[in-house]
Amino acid sequence: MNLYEYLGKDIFRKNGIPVPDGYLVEKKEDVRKYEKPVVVKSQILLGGRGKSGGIKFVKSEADLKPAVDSLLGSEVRGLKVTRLLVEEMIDIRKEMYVSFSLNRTERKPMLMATVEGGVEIESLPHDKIFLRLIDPLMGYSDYIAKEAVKFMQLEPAIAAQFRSLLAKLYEIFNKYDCELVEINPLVITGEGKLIAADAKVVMDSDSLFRHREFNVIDPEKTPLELEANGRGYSFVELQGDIGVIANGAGLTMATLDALTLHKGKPRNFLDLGGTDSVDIVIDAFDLVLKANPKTILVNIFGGVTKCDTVANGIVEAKKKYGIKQPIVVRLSGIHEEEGREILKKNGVDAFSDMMSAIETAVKREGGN
Amino acid sequence: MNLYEYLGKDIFRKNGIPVPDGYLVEKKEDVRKYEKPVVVKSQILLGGRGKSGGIKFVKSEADLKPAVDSLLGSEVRGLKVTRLLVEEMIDIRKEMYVSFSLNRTERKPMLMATVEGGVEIESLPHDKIFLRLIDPLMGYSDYIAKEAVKFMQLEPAIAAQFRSLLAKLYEIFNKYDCELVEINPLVITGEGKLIAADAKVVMDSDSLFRHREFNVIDPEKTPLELEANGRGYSFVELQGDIGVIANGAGLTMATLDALTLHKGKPRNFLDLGGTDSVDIVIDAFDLVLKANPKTILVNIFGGVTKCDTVANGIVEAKKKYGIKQPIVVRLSGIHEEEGREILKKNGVDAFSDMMSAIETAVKREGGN
Amino acid sequence: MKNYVDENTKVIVQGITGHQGKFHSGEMLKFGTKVVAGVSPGKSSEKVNGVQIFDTVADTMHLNPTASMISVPAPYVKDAAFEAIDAGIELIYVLTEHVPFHDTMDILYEASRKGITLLGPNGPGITRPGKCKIGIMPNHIFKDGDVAVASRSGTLTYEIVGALTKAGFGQSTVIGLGGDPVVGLTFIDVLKVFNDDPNTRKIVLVGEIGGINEEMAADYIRKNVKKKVVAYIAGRSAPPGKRMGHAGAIIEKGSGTAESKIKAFNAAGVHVADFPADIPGLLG
Amino acid sequence: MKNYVDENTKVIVQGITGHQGKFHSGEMLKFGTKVVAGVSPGKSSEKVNGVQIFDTVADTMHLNPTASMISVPAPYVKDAAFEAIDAGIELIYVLTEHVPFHDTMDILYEASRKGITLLGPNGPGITRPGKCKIGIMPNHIFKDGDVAVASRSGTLTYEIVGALTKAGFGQSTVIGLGGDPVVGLTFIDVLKVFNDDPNTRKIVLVGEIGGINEEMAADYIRKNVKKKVVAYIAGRSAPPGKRMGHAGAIIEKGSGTAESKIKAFNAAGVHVADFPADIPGLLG
Repeated sequence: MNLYEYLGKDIFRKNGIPVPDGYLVEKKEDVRKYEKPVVVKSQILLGGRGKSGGIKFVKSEADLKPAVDSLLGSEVRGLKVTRLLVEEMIDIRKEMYVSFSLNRTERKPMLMATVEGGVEIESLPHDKIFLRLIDPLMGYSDYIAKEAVKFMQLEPAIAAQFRSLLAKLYEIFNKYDCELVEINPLVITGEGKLIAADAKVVMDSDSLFRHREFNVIDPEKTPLELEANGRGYSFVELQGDIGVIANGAGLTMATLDALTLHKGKPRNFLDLGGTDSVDIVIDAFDLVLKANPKTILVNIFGGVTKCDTVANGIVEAKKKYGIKQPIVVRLSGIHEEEGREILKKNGVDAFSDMMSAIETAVKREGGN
Repeated sequence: MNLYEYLGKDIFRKNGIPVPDGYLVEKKEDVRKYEKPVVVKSQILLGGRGKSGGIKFVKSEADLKPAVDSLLGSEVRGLKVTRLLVEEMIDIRKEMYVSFSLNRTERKPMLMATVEGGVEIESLPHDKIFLRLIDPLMGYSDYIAKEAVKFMQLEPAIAAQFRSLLAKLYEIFNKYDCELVEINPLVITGEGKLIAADAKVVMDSDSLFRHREFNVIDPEKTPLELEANGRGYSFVELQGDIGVIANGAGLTMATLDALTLHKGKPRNFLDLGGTDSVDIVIDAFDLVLKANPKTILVNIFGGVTKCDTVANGIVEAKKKYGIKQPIVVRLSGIHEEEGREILKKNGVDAFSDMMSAIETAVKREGGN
Repeated sequence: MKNYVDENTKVIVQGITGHQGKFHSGEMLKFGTKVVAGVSPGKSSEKVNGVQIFDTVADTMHLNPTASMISVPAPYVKDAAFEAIDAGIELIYVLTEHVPFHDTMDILYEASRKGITLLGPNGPGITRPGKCKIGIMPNHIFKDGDVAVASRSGTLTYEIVGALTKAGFGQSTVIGLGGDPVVGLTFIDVLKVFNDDPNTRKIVLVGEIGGINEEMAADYIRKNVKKKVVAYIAGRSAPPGKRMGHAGAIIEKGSGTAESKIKAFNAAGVHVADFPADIPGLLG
Repeated sequence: MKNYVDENTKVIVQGITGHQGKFHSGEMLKFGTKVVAGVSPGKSSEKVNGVQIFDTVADTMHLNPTASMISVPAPYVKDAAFEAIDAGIELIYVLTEHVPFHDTMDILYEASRKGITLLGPNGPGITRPGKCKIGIMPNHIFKDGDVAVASRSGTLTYEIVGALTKAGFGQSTVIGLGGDPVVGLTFIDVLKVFNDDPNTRKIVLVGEIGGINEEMAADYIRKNVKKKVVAYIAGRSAPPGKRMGHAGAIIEKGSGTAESKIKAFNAAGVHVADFPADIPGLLG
């Protein structure tokens, strides 16, 4: 779960990492008196805000309100801007980069740091980046920062601040169950102070039970995705016409893949999960119907989720929502015969093999 | 470093362990209005306060001030009472015991818990005590509390509180660098709440650099010991007549032991430490002289600390303080000849073997 | 390397009184697994499916269990796993989904420090037809044979195992690694076991988008594996930046794509099936 | 068990530019110890006693050091030790006094997890006459021979070694365990080494009040050690509850007394000297 810059900076501030003075603007009245040059930054979760006009530099009182007016409510990179961060302008001598992230391959936290900040870290040559895996049992310790300082050839006064900052950043990485904490750029000011000019904090959404204060809406999701997640479904919106209901993340992905390889266009990813309940099936139809697919494909390999349960759910959903779209069903595994029998009685044909269902769904993608 | 009960309870309160409501009284005016029955507890660092009259139970407004007056400034178990803790009286249904401590033999933290609280843990039979070593790498986890709960046969409502308390107590043990955190008694109140009726927190004094807020006077030391420690010496006051200056903890102990085996009575333990400085020797004499010994024994095995340096220190101290007491010196090791030569010139004889010095010091214990 | 379980494996179930624990311990017993005890604090006078419940893992150790299935809510998984590690259980399988990956890292490194195997979290477990099943795979899909299957998903595995069985390919071992970004076993770990296993002649790997586990496996196969390997990768059609059901199934910054994995497998001489149903054909 | 150091041991000094680091690295060189590098961040262009300084331990690894002497202020010891552990140094000796014992526990368990030996903190180090000295023991007191000495103190050890040398008893190994409540090596650890060492014929243990390390050593000697063992215990006259200079030298709640230790040694057939000077006589 990606946090907005202003939330990330709140965490930094609370944990002793220096950030510029600033405040949040959610409506025009939130704007405070102009006292010194500020930067007005759209709070969206895509990079490249600056290039897309999402950041404005304000150097006089007269420019502040217009800057806020023009950004608040505007669209930047396709996202509506509902929050602005107004921050003191900092005197930038140098931009650096630092982050802790999960290295999935090594299954360890990883430190990355470089004196070449302000650009995408991926765009830099590897030998410019100090890259260090952290032994999760030993944890982070200052000697690692000393190695980084040496690699980056930081002058002593900066090195001291950098070492202190790194320790705090690692603490945040663990304390807030982060996948990533990134400061880019990490600025050396004209007076030689280190300050986090940006803050990217990505928390593990599975950890929210112990971070209730961050139980906020994930801003990267569509409203329908959020609704589905709220009801307990893994759900992703796509751009096609075929609504998909399947059980298990892998099988659901495989269903989308097979549709796509057959030139079909799935409308969504919906995983029923490993439960066996008629209501869950009905509820899944409700969600998929909200996405207005032209046809619906149900692909079930029965195990914990039994085929007859799914069949009953389909029949009831059909009645409840008066579904007009074609429903293509594949039932295999536990109680598949019973399930197909139930569907047959209610005028729905069910396949037992996945490929036939896929091919049929693609044929009927237009809804006929 | 043993903390007063009220400081221990401050730590408990800050870290979520329930303690009775209470306040500190250092002078009579600190006493607050009587609202409900209270206990007035002398803040001294020896056990058995209750039996020695250091704790008073106050059940009416009229009794509060007299209780405070009688305790404040009194002596309990030989210690002057300068602080009182006034606490709400709690309704005790049951007294239990719990602690985390360093197990020196296993070099691991150890949990001890028993439903038989309110008495010295050492007085209980072993099979009444739940005793569990904690793997320092894995740390403490709730399953250990579950094992304790089962051993102690706690009812579910108490068990839940106990598990939560144990996690916090272990956190305190580590966060405050403790040798011991002990709650005795841990009370189950009439309403079924767990509450820490006492708090014993012993911190590692070597950790004070990261606990500056606790950089308080160690109340178990004599004023002279505190002064000596403040000047950087390991110093312990004893009851005899022979002032001792030696180098190294082990050699100093061995010196005291040898004196004692020869029926001599040492006045103090003073370890010069591993430095080589005339001033440190002079300063050591200053401290020893403050203890008014009848004779002074200096026992040096020269290594880092060189014998001629010590000799020069002795000569200068003698002049500076006009020392009248006999000084018996043993110099061995680096520069021992030079050292003895310096002393000889200044009218002090020095031995090269320890036993002769010990025997001579005992002979001259009376100061003649 | 020794296989993780066999007919002598003795299993305890931590959280046996929960819905999943109750159902799947019963299914495991039906499969023939030696489920020797359940753990559920405060319920030690009860039985589930005829299996005695104990308050703590320590209390079950007189029964010499060698594996534990952990099926407790995500916030309690770390404690349960630490309890099993501390007690000396050799294989810890975590069924639970949504375990914070920081907790999984803690479990993984504590376990590996003591030579303990972690399977999962968020996977269907391990099945060896005719020998032992730990986890939630449906009993009826298996057939004893010489194909080993390792997979990052659950239902898709059943789909593929079902297709194998239907086509006459029995299985030596079927193992689900789990769908989280951090899990206990990697494809390389299990490839080592499959490679050494005399009962395994052919191998099926079922990967998905996210991470570079498959790429590393491909490299390992190229260098070390002589047995026939066939693969399937789920998530070819997944859009970048979206988690496809599994926490670990996400394409991030262009890394973890199906294309990359398929390319790596092809370079290692591993045929990658377009559809799950194609796998038996590729094996044959 | 192998002895901890020998003529091939290559030593780095962490904190070599400090007062102690500078002086004792010089003394170690005079003794013949292979001091191959110093570590002191930001001073990598300098030399101390002809020894090149590096910024980090990692930077010294091309010199294949096998031991590190750590002489940095107490608050930085844990970091320095972790750096050495992470780099793969085999023996870590901490000279520093006043290290919080929670830090020492962290160091000890990280080290032992990786098979690394921790010596100290707060001890004088290890000396093998004619082979290697790491630490702060005075060079001139030693003589090569067959008596091994292990001690919890510093100067008292020199006193005893001096007496041994004077009486004609040379030493095979002299090791100071350290005066803290938690240290890396116990008497039992070093007894195992002394017992297996063909160069050691007799053993001297110098204990002190506090803990039950000596009692456990006595038990171990009774069961396993055939070589002659003589002991001395400092602190017979110490009052309870007072720390006698060493953080670990304290009688607590009646435990850790000299009486108890002497009794245990006597029961194991170990003669305990009343005075340090008596030790050579008891050995003879």
